[in-house]
This record gives sequence, C-alpha cells and structure tokens, in this order.
Amino acid sequence: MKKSIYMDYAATTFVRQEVLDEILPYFKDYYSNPSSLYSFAEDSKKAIKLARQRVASVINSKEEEIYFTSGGSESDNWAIKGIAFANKDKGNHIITSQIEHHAVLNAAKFLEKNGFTVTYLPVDSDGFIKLEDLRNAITDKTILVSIMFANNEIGTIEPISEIGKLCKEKGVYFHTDAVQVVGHLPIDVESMNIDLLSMSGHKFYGPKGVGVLYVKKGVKIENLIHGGAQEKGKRASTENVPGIVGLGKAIEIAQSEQNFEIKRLTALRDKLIDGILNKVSNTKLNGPTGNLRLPNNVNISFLGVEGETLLFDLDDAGVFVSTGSACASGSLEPSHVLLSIGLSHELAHGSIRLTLGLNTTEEDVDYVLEILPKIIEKRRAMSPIWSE
Amino acid sequence: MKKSIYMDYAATTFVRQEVLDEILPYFKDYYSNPSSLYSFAEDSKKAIKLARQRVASVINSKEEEIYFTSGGSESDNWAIKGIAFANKDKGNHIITSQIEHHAVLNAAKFLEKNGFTVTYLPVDSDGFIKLEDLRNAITDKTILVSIMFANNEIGTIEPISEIGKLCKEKGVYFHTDAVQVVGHLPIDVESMNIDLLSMSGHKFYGPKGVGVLYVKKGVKIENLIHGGAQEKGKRASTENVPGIVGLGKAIEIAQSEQNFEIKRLTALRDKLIDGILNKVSNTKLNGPTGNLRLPNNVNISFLGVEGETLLFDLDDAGVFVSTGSACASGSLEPSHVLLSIGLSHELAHGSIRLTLGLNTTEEDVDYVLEILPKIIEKRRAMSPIWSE
Amino acid sequence: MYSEKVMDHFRNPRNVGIISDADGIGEVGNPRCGDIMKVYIKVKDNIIEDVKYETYGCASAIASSSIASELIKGKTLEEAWKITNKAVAEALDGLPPIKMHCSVLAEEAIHKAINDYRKSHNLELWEERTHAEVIKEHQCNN
Ligand SMILES: Cc1ncc(COP(=O)(O)O)c(C=O)c1O
Ligand SMILES: Cc1ncc(COP(=O)(O)O)c(C=O)c1O
Ligand code: FES
Ligand code: FES
Repeated sequence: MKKSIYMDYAATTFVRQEVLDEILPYFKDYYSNPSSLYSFAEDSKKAIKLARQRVASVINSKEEEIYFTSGGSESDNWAIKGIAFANKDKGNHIITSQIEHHAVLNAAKFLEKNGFTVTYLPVDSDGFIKLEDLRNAITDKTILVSIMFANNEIGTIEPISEIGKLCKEKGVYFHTDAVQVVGHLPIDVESMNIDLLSMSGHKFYGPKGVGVLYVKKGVKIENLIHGGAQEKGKRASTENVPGIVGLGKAIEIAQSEQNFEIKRLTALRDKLIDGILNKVSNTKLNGPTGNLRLPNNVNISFLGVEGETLLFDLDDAGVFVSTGSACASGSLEPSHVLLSIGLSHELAHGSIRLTLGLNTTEEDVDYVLEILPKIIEKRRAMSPIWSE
Repeated sequence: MKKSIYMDYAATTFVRQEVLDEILPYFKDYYSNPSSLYSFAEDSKKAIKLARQRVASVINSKEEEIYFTSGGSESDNWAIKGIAFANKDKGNHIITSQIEHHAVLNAAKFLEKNGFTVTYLPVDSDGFIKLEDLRNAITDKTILVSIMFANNEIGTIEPISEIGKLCKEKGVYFHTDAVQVVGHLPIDVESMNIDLLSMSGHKFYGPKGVGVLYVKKGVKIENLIHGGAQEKGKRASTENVPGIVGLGKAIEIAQSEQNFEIKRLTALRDKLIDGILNKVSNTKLNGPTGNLRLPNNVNISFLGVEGETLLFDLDDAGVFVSTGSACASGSLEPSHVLLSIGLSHELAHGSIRLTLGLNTTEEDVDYVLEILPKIIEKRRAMSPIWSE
Repeated sequence: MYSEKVMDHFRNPRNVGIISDADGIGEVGNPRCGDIMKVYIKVKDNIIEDVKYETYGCASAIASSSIASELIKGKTLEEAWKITNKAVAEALDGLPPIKMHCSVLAEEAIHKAINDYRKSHNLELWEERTHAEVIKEHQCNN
C-alpha cells in the first residue's frame, strides 16, 4: 500500500473525532441564531459561552476578552488595523518584525498606504528579534507592537514575556500572532503582558474558518467587520456556532495533552533534524535548536536542490511536506523569513518544512530518514550547481 | 407534546442533510490546506472549485468572480470599504439607503469617520427607494452605490435592474446585499448590471460562517483581510473547506427547488398575513404586498402591544419569531427600517417578523392564526395605551 | 436571557387592572421608548391597601410592574417610597443590564402615584429621582 504520511501540521490539521462529535448537533438540531431571544436559542447561546470559557481558561484571560473571528488572518488584520484606526489620534507608528506571517505584514503595508508608518524589525540568524532594537524603535508616536509568538516557517519562539514587559513599560499595545502556538505551548496573557493575541482553530485539530482575537479589557480597538451587535458589538455576523463549538472543544483537548505532546514531538523533531543533518551533506537547519524552537517544526535547506522538487519527490513517496508556508505557495519569491535570517536566495529556494503532529510516529520519521537522502542524491546528481 | 414551530428563517436556517453529508468528509479525510502543492491537497482544491462553479452558475457570473468570505457581514464590509479604499483617488462619495442591514450601515459610518461622505437614501412607506432620488444623489465624486436586493425585516424587493442600469450609465460601481435573496429568488448579475453582490450560506440551508462576495472582473477593490495568496490574493486565510463545500451544495439544491418554494411560501405567507389582518384589529402590515415582497416574509405591527412581549408569548406557545433583526436584539431602539418607512415609534415597537421556510406547513400557519389573536387580546387588555 | 422569576411574572402578571376610584395614579414611560406603565393605588391610613397597573412594554417591563405591585401592597407610603429599582430587579432575580431601565420605570411609577396621592391630600411632595440619575450608563436617544 502506498504510504500516506502527513508532515504539514503547521499548514493545517484534521479535525479530531471528539471535536467533530461535539460540533455535529449544531448543524441541524441546535441551529438557532444565538442572538435570538426565544428559548430555542438557549442551546446555541450556551454553547458559545462554554467555548469562550474554554479558550479563556487556556490563555488565562477573562471570558469577556475572547472574540471569535473567521481565522488567524482575520484576527491579525483586526488587531493591527483595529488598533491603528482607533488610536490614530495618539500616534501613527507601528512596529512589527520582518518575519511575520503575511496576514500581519500585508495588513501593515495597507496601513502604510493610509497614513501610518511601520518599522519592520530585523531578526538574527536564528530568527530572534533583539529587545534592544525594539526598545530603540519605540517613539512617542508608537501605538502598537506586533511580534509573532512563534514563527510558522522556522519555529523560532520569540521572547514574548520580555517584549510584553517592555511594551507595558512604554505604554504601547502589544499584539502577538500565536497561531502556531495556541494548543501547543503554554500561554498566559496576564503574566506575559499580552494585550491582543491571534489564534486559529485549524492549527490545533479544530475546524477551519474560525479563530479568536483576545483583546484585553480596556484596549481601544475599532471593528474590522462592522454590523450587528454580536460579540458585544465588536465583531458583527451571525456566529459560526459549529465552528466556535469546535474551536472550544479542540483547545480544551489540546491543553489536556499538551505536556505529553511537547515531549513526544520534541523527541521526534530532534531525531528527524539530527538524522537529516547526519545523513545528508551540505544542509542547514533553519531556526534555532532546543526549547526556543516549536516542538513540531523542522526546516532544512539543501544546497543544490530546489524545495519544490523535494516536495514533489516526497509526495511521490507518500510524504506531504511544504516549502515555506502554504499560503505563499504559487509565488516564485523565496520565503521572506529565510531571507531575513540571512540565507542566500539559493539556500532559501532549497528548503523544506516538515511539521509533526498527533498522528506522527517514530516509524514515519524513520521512513523519511530512509527516503530523503536518496531523493537528495538523485536530484543533486542532475543539478548544474552541485558538484561533489 | 409541546409545539416547536420555527418561523425565523430570515435569521438563520438549519443545514439540510444533503449538505451535511457533503461537508463531513472534509473535516477528517480531505482535511488538507487547499493551497498546498502535494497530491493530498487535490481533493480539497477540487471541492472548492466545484463550489465556486455552483455559485457562479446560480447568479450567472464567471467562476473567477466568486470570492469566499466568512459570511454576509464580511462580504458587505469588504465591498463597501474595499471599493472606498481602492477608489478614493476617484471620489469619496458613497450612496446607500436608510434601510440597509447594519453590516452596510455601520461600514458606511466607519467610512464617514475616515474622510468619506455617505448619502442615505430615504424609502417610501413600503420600503422602496426612488430611482429619481438615486439619480439626483449621484455626483462626480460618487464611487459606489450599495442598495440591498431585498430587506431582511419587511421583505421589500428593491428595483435592482433599474438601479444597476442607472449605475452603469453613470459609471458608478453597484453593490447589492443579496443575503436574503440568494437561493430564494432568481438573480442574474450580468443582466442586472451588478458589480458586487453579498451572500451568506446560513440563509439558504448552508453552514454559518461562510459567505460570498461576487466581484465583477475588472472592479478595483482593496482587500479587507490581507495576508496570504488565497482567493487570488484578494481574501487571505486558509480556506474554510467544509463551509465552502456546504455553501456550494446548498445553493445548488436551493436553485433546483426555487420555483416550487416561491409558489408554496408565497401562498403560506399570504394566508398568514390575511389571517392576522382579518382576525386582529388595529394591525398594520409592514412592507409591500405581492411579488415585490420576499415570498417568506411577514412583518406586522400591533397597536398597544410591545413586540418582545409577543415574541415571548409565542415562544411559550412553541412558535419562534423575531422582532426586527436578530442582531439588533437587546437594543432599546426600535428598528431603523420601521422608522424609515414612517412608522411611529409606538407602532415600530409593536411589530413582529415571521419568516417561513422549508419545514413550514399549512398547519403551522393555522396554529399561529389560532393562538396569536388570543395573545394579542390578553396583552392589549393590560396595556395602558389600548382601549377598545 | 431572563430569569425564571421574570418569565413567571411576565406570563402571569399579578394585580393587573385599573382602580376606578384610585387615590393616586402614576404614569411613566414614553411610547417612543416602547414602554408605558400606569400604576393605581388605593390608600387607607397611610397604607397601600390595593394596587393595580397597566403596562405596555417588553417582558421585563411587565415583570417589573408585577413584582413591584406585590412589593408595595400592604406597605406604608414611606416603606413603598423606599423600594428602589434595584430592589425590583433583585426581587426578579436580576435583569439584563440593558433592561435595568424597565425596573426604573416601576420605581418611577410608584413614586408618581404616591406623590399624586400626596398632592390631592395637600401633603408636601417627596423628591423624585430622574431617570437619567438612576441609570447613567443607559442611553436614551428619544
Ligand atoms: C440583509 C442582510 N445582510 C447581511 C446579513 C449578515 O449576514 P451574516 O450574519 O451571515 O454575516 C444579514 C443577516 O444576518 C442580512 O439579513
Ligand atoms: C503564524 C500564522 N499566522 C496567521 C496564520 C493565518 O491563519 P488562517 O489561515 O487561519 O487565517 C497562519 C496560518 O495560516 C500562521 O501560521
Ligand atoms: S426612557 Fe427611553 S429608553 Fe429609558
Ligand atoms: S420596556 Fe423599555 S426596554 Fe423594557
């Protein structure tokens, strides 16, 4: 039988059975609009409340600080534009990093076209921003700092607590894109001094098309989606009840198995990294090693081979990986993240990302370690820029 | 057994079984991110393409003109802000009506705070805008006209073809919020000269949390949700595959039974309207009669009784209706739509909306006609502003 | 949305009606806001012997007038005057924040009825609180 090994959990995850079970009744039985007043709406109203509580408890926020959105991209856009439009009387300067997800970067670029200025902090060769750079960038016009919790391509975990502390000290709002982190690592918005945080359900075995923006009480933010009075008037649209229910259930389960999965995945990750680096010459691990790397992220560049080639060769062998992030696929540009950590265009083009998750086993890792060196060898043999 | 008669189909619908069946495999089996390059992503990619084709064929657009969103509110916000931000060099004037959904009205109000001017056209006592008013309102600064296809509270169907023609003549973009219409009445964006059109899946037996903005080819529009390259770079975020699949299936089925349902619901609607007006004195039908009213919409004001009271009394009798729109619930303000058609505050407060759908039977209508007069009588008896 | 207590008084409002030879009548509210409450009291020896009311309004307005009628029946005028909107809301096991205004109507209607009685008996009028004083966060655009 043909293998089918999914190693792209950072792109999206399946919905787990327990989550699906909890979602299903809300399609046909408790289908009411939760904003309706009649008794039939009680079930959907309660379901949303429960989901909100579950999310709040996992990130240590208050229930009223949780706003449901349509995903990580909406949450990022809302945070950045919402803070900008609501606080433009205070200042027009925003700080972010060069390695953010495009949802953050392109929201920032939109603001640049509309009267705001944006500083894109550089990162070091492992993808970390420098606190000193941040401190120096903050001016009296700065209204928002948006730095991702962990990078989706190379797994770098930024110094969130330190950034939060600095922003608090300076009286600047701090948003973090935690899409790759929620459900996978502990988060405490209180002790980390996070004012806004984005998450997305389909990155932790919940459904696609639903996310959360946590907005600390008192933060001044303009709507992104104006309209009805849903979500306390802050995010209009009939609530996606099945989606919200699923996200709530998924985050609860993820939390309960988090410690176990961190250990398990970290071991698999390191076996995969070490195996590849040992078996294949002229490779480079992108992103840091150890605890400051996401437990499930492997990103490696291979000199002399193009990433997309590897992706298809691995696909033929039944292994599904990505080059950079899925949403950038179809672009010919090498990853902005890899360029930012200082890779040459050549190395940046030759990288693949393998991300592990619930169904990943040690056998899967062994299998990849068996086939990948052969694939590299074959492709390098036909490469004009490769000579042993 | 306690009755359970849902008469709030305009607020939301259940997901029909055939739709749910088609959705389910995309949660756990074909869960891949459709933007991924490996073979495993083929299924989800094809599923989205099929959904796009189904939507396009129902409104007579091209497949590439269909963009999936998270619902009607996002579509409205995107259309209005997207046109405004992309065309502000051409002009800063927008025209809409006083009876639009809050997703349109509040998006327009946001623009008013950010350098745009908005004309809110009045409507006549049945809720129709006047073409002459529109013609007079268009200036050389006008970049967009947004008039809803049909009103969600009183069912008025606006003269869309005539508006489309006028906008085309004047070279102004025309957006229509067709959330209450798609699946229920024929739409042809081509012959009606519609440039942008909003729809929402959960209004035609598809899932909540997914919608569409149709954007005619060539229309200059800025993103609302910036980020990845999904939806040809116009709407970022990992695609909500189950939602999109469900919307596609739902619109296809709705189309196939549309003619039949229009006749069936129109008859039930008129029986309900006539029955209430005959059996209860001092009532007023809000919105027009006949073909220019949505086939499933009944909205009636009762002198001397408050709408919320009726809602709860009907709830006790097992009938679920609304006062105005669900999302305005919890507000003390009477409906802006009812005030716009000239109702006194008093009559506006005393209105309920009953909207019919797939499961509504003649027995349901008979039951409401039996209990409603008694409820009105009881509440009027204790009303200080009622004396027979 | 509403407590069981609210729904109970909404479904079966107590003391509904009018007193044709009332000693005091208090009418408050505004049809523009969708609510009017009219309270009738019968006073004997400074005690509210009977109370009736008519209410046009939402479910919580009806429940507020019903529970308020129970709270003041048999009380002295001084005791009845001290029954605040908060007491009305608490007796209903709470009201949603946006509906607190309905309980204010009940307090106001009682105050007006008592002052109406006092006026007709040439007694000094007691000072009523204004609607806006009682619920500051609530905005009325009417
Ligand atoms: C006319 C109209 N426009 C827009 C919407 C918003 O749609 P959604 O709630 O799916 O965002 C609705 C319904 O809620 C509606 O009836
Ligand atoms: C770091 C990061 N931010 C934002 C997003 C966007 O999330 P979504 O696709 O759910 O909108 C993603 C994933 O796609 C991500 O990895
Ligand atoms: S008096 Fe108008 S809402 Fe309170
Ligand atoms: S009567 Fe006005 S809100 Fe209750």
